[in-house]
Amino acid sequence: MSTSTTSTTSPKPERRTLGERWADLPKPVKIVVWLAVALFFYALPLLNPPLLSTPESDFGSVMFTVASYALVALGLNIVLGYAGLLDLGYVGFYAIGAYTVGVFGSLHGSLPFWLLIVLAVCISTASGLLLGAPTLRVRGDYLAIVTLGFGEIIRLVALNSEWLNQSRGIQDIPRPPDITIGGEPVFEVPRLLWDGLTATVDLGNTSAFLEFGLLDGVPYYWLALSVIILVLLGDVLLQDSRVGRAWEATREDEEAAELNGVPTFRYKLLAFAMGAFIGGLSGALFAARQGAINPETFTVQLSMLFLAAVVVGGQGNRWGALVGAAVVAYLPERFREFADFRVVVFGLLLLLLANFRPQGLLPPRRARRAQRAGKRLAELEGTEEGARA
Amino acid sequence: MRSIVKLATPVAAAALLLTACGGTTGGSTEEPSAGASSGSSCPEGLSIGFFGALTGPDANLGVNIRNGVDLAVTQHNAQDGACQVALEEYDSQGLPDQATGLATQAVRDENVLGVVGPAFSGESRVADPIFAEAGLVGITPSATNPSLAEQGWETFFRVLGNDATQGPAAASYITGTLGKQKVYVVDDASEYGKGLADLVRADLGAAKVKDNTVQKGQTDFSAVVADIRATGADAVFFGGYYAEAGLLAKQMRDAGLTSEQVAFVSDDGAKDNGFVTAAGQAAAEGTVFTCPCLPPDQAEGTFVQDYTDAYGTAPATYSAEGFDAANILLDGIADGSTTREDLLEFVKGYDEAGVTKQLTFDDKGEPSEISVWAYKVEGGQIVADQEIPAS
Amino acid sequence: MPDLAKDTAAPAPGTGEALLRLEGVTLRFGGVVAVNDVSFEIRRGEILGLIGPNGAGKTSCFNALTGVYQPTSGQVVFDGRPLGRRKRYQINRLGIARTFQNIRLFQNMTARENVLVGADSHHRAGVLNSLLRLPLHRRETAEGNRRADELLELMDLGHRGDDLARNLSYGEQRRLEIARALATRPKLLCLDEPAAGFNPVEKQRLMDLIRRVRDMGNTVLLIEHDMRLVMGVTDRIVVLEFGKKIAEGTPEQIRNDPAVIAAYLGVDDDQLTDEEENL
Amino acid sequence: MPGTSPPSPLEPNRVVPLSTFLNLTFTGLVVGAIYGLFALGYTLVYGVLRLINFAHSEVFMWGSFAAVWMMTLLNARAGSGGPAAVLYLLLALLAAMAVSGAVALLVERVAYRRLREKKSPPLVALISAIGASFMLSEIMGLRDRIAGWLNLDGVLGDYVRPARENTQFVNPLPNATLLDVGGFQVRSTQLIVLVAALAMMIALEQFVRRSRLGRGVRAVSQDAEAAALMGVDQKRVVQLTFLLGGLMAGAAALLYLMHIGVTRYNVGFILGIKAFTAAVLGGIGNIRGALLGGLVLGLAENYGSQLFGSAWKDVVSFLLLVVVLLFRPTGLLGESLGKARA
Repeated sequence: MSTSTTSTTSPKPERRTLGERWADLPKPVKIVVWLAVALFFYALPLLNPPLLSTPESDFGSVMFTVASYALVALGLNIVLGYAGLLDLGYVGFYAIGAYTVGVFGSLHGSLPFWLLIVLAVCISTASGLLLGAPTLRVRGDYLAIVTLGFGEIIRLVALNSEWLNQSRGIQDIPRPPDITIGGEPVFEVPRLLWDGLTATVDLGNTSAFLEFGLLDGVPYYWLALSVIILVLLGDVLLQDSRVGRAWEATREDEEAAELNGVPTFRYKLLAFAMGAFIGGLSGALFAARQGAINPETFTVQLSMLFLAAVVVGGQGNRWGALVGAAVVAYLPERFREFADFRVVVFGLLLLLLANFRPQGLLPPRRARRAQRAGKRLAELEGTEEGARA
Repeated sequence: MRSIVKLATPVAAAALLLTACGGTTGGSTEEPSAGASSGSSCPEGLSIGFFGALTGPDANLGVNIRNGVDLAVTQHNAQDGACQVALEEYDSQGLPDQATGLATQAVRDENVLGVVGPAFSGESRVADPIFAEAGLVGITPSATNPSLAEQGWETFFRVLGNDATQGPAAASYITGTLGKQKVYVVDDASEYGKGLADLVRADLGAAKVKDNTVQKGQTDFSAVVADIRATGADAVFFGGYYAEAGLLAKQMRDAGLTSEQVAFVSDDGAKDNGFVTAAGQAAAEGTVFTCPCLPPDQAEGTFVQDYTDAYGTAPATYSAEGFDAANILLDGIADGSTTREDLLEFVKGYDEAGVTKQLTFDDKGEPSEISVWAYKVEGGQIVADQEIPAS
Repeated sequence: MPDLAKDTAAPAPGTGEALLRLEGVTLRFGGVVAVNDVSFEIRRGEILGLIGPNGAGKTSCFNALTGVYQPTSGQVVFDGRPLGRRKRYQINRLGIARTFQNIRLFQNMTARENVLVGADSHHRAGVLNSLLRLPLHRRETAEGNRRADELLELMDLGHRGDDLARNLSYGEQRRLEIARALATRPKLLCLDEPAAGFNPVEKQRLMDLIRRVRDMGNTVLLIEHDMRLVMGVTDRIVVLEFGKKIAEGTPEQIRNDPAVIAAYLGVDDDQLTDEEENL
Repeated sequence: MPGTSPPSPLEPNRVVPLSTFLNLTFTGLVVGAIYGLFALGYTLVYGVLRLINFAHSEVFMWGSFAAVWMMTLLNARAGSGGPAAVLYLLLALLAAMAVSGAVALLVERVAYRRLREKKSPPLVALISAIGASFMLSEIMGLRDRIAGWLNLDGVLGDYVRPARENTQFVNPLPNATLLDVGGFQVRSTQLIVLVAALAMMIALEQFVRRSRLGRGVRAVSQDAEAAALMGVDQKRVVQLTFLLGGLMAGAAALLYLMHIGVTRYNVGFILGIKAFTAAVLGGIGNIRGALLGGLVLGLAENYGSQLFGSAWKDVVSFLLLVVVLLFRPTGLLGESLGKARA
């Protein structure tokens, strides 16, 4: 998968941190490690590890939810973390993706699944462009409010228009097609059953590769995880390119970027559209897994959760976004007994993070680099300044 | 190094145990109970589930139902010492997106033989297909959307009349009993409220003067009130829940539309003390609710007293339905239906008197005997008025 | 480096052909006229100084010709084409690059990335090219990196490429801004008080640098307070006062121009002493 | 279908009678005046700090509960009337203003001060305020649990339960019909709400315009640095700004309760967006603009409801917000607390 994730980082003179030691590993080793990590995540819902597993809700289904949040967080991270645009209505794109699949797959059509996905991302991207083209010219904090309004308008339109079936929502949304050989799954993977620290392989309780059934969330999780890996790969490639630099420059100093030849508006619009693309994709997967959607799901509160995922994890850091999504989607499921308090806890988390750690749990590359370089500078300062004077 | 060892231990254990388990392909760990309890046909560890909102904004209804279910389980366990049944709670917060994982969890837990719920129509659409696929019986005490019974889910049952029975009754009550000719129909755009209001609209025919739709959570209804006044309506039917119903009633009365001039009629979703709270006692007075439910004092036995003793409040909306639904499942288990298949068959053939009605189902899972009652607010209390004859 | 300075002490004047022409440019903000009917030209290959007392409209003038402000009336013609209502980045792509009086680097990007952003202005690889690492992307990345290396080297920043801009010293940051501007391959490089806050040694080095940039074929517009620096490095000078042009000519002519002396009388001394003290 | 009024997607075309139009106008103005009063908090804070105080909605919500609790404490009876009723309402007003003011100061202290001192970017402040807003609203929604932990459930039963449901405000003033002309009605409560809201706003405007403290607010909002140089204590000005916004939100909360009758823990969110829309509509940072924006929004909502059906009421106000931000981001009267600069 991510062969080039860190390969572009140039070697540093000092080799103290783990990250730098990692950067110096030979490429094949890195690939092996990455593959192992990916394999672990694919197997996670089947490993069902005691402390991680969710006791009150199906672990595979929860992992799918986590994965769909993670996908959303990656998309919002492009908008918020890279381009610095606060989008409080991101749920709108999620809803558009989900509704596209529902409308053309069940309510007003029966297009094949993969075409639905393509259609969903096309429509949500187009809506991102349509929303962004006029609104990205307004000031940053106004943009937040405009997008908040947009998200609500999408929900209210779904709720109130006859054509979208109003509050009844849409049912019988097509599932992804199975991948089978002669009607049989390619292979089946058993689950582990845990009793304390001993595990048993439960051969009767398997997940089939690849059958998208109602009773097993794991194949959907695999699908979502694969999409995440693809998006991550794209994210890595894009950030280390002209496009990524332009986003970063725009966020740093819009006027200076513009005067150095960066068409900032176009790049902001691009970020917005890419965010909409990924949001729509995630919504489409959500609808396919859920089988039935209704407008209740796509509230502003969900937008705020998405935002919390990115902010908690660390804006501008894709791994941070993933961690944040896991925190936001997984912890409430793991600790369902505290479900009543999750909004309070998120509020507190946002408040504390904004005040004491605005860069999030996993600060972006630039903030870490800044710390490191700052430290080095402090060491060198005496000599260098002395030489200058 | 150490970490590798740690990791290896459980895996090695897994390999050892692999053969032991491999024998029982089919995988179910349903070993006959090793007989801790005295000889009964009921294996140990069985449970029934409750599926609905216990936390979050919609928790109120869910807790009402859960208490009813809980009361049934407690009474069962006290009476039948030999067959103890546990209650598993699946707190969906009323959100369809939470329902998937919870329903899958319920289905995967083989000790769960039947479920009371899901409580709402939205989550039912997500959870019921999963129950149907797994053959797990689900009896809803509160989801009244008629289309739920039309999906071909063999495991779907409900212990209360759907909106299709209530709608015509409400319409005939308004035009017949109340003698109103100009009815203004408002709904709250929810699946329940809109669905019911549409049925009322259809049955009112020419007696309907105008439609309007508000939103859940809306608080200012001045535009609706102005419109009601403009149409000269003599009755308003509101399809939806008590929060908005109460506010609409209050603002109508505040604007000088008295209950003599314009009657206010609403549904079982609004039949809650929360309505009186929202409207205030004066504005609530005289409001009529239709409900496919028997008044509690019509109920057999000591349910109201027992419930009040156990939870410190009188049974509220859908508590009795929850109690009834749970009792159907518990009766089945006590009767020896200790697999999902058996219990499903048992429920299909059930025919006993419950607290709310004679409990028996048609082939779609709808209750066979439904009586719709009208209730009235009198002196700040919701009291039974009369049974609405089937039209 | 000081040696180089002596060689180019008497620079050849511009070739005479105008690269940029201000034609009666007026800038008005509300009731205030910041620039009043100013016309002058910058010739290909020269270093032109734009001077004037504080508030004379230098920076406003500068902003008009880099596209930050639209002139209220009059026009700016660059390379034979009026700037018109072009967007700022389009003006940059026409070939005008600038630095800022108060440094405006992308502080959280490395020095190299700062230069790369400049170099990217002539690149065309978009999302698809970047995602698929198509040949265009690879070619441009290689080209951009080569250019960044050259420019960092030129600005004496070769060893600082991987450091964040915010961690560079003040002088390094000023030089990095010039490198970033040069990376956009400008025909005209506009420097807004590049020597502000420099000590005499650094100023000398800057003068050398400016000459070197010119010798590479660039045209340079320089706004500067420090008379010595301006007199020492420019080929021609335009003097503004109260938004109007009061003089234009070689440093020698300007030095002896009575209007300029009048404008700077009393003011200049203060400024000079101020600056001395600041050092 | 006669084409006298714009076609509506939901309702058959009808001519709206004059009395209905007047009713819509009057009630729209009543709600609009409440929006305007609520919007002052957004406008003042934006004027001084250039930040959107996302937590202002919860300042309002806490004020509304203070008023409800005061009535519970006084054991008021609905419509009892007499001088006691006026006294009760004044006490509720004081309680609402005090609590809202205190919560507003708390928000300033907890969510903003540290960030202001660090000169954090506005997005961080917005996120901080969103966090504070979540907490404030959820604490109210969980007040039964919190009382349970503190073993105060028995004492506070009437105040904390049901925590997530509508809580009723007992209005001791009777509601009389003052005017009834062919179906157009003016009720006493509505008139009181409208007049009181306008009076509060005029009072605030005069305070900011004429008092020394108010001049400080204006000075900071026009040019913070110059004001600091002239010796204006910026920290105190910011506190004063939050306090003033909070007091007005408290007053708005009481008037809202008189008009609507109930509150709940999440009442602030949607109303807050409406009030913010009002502030932007009139020109954020502009006190008169808040009033104008509120009134325009109230009317637009009511007319929109009549035209398209009540279901589209919120869509109308969101669209209005989006359109204003896009085409006239400085609002109807222009921004700035001091003087309108377009």
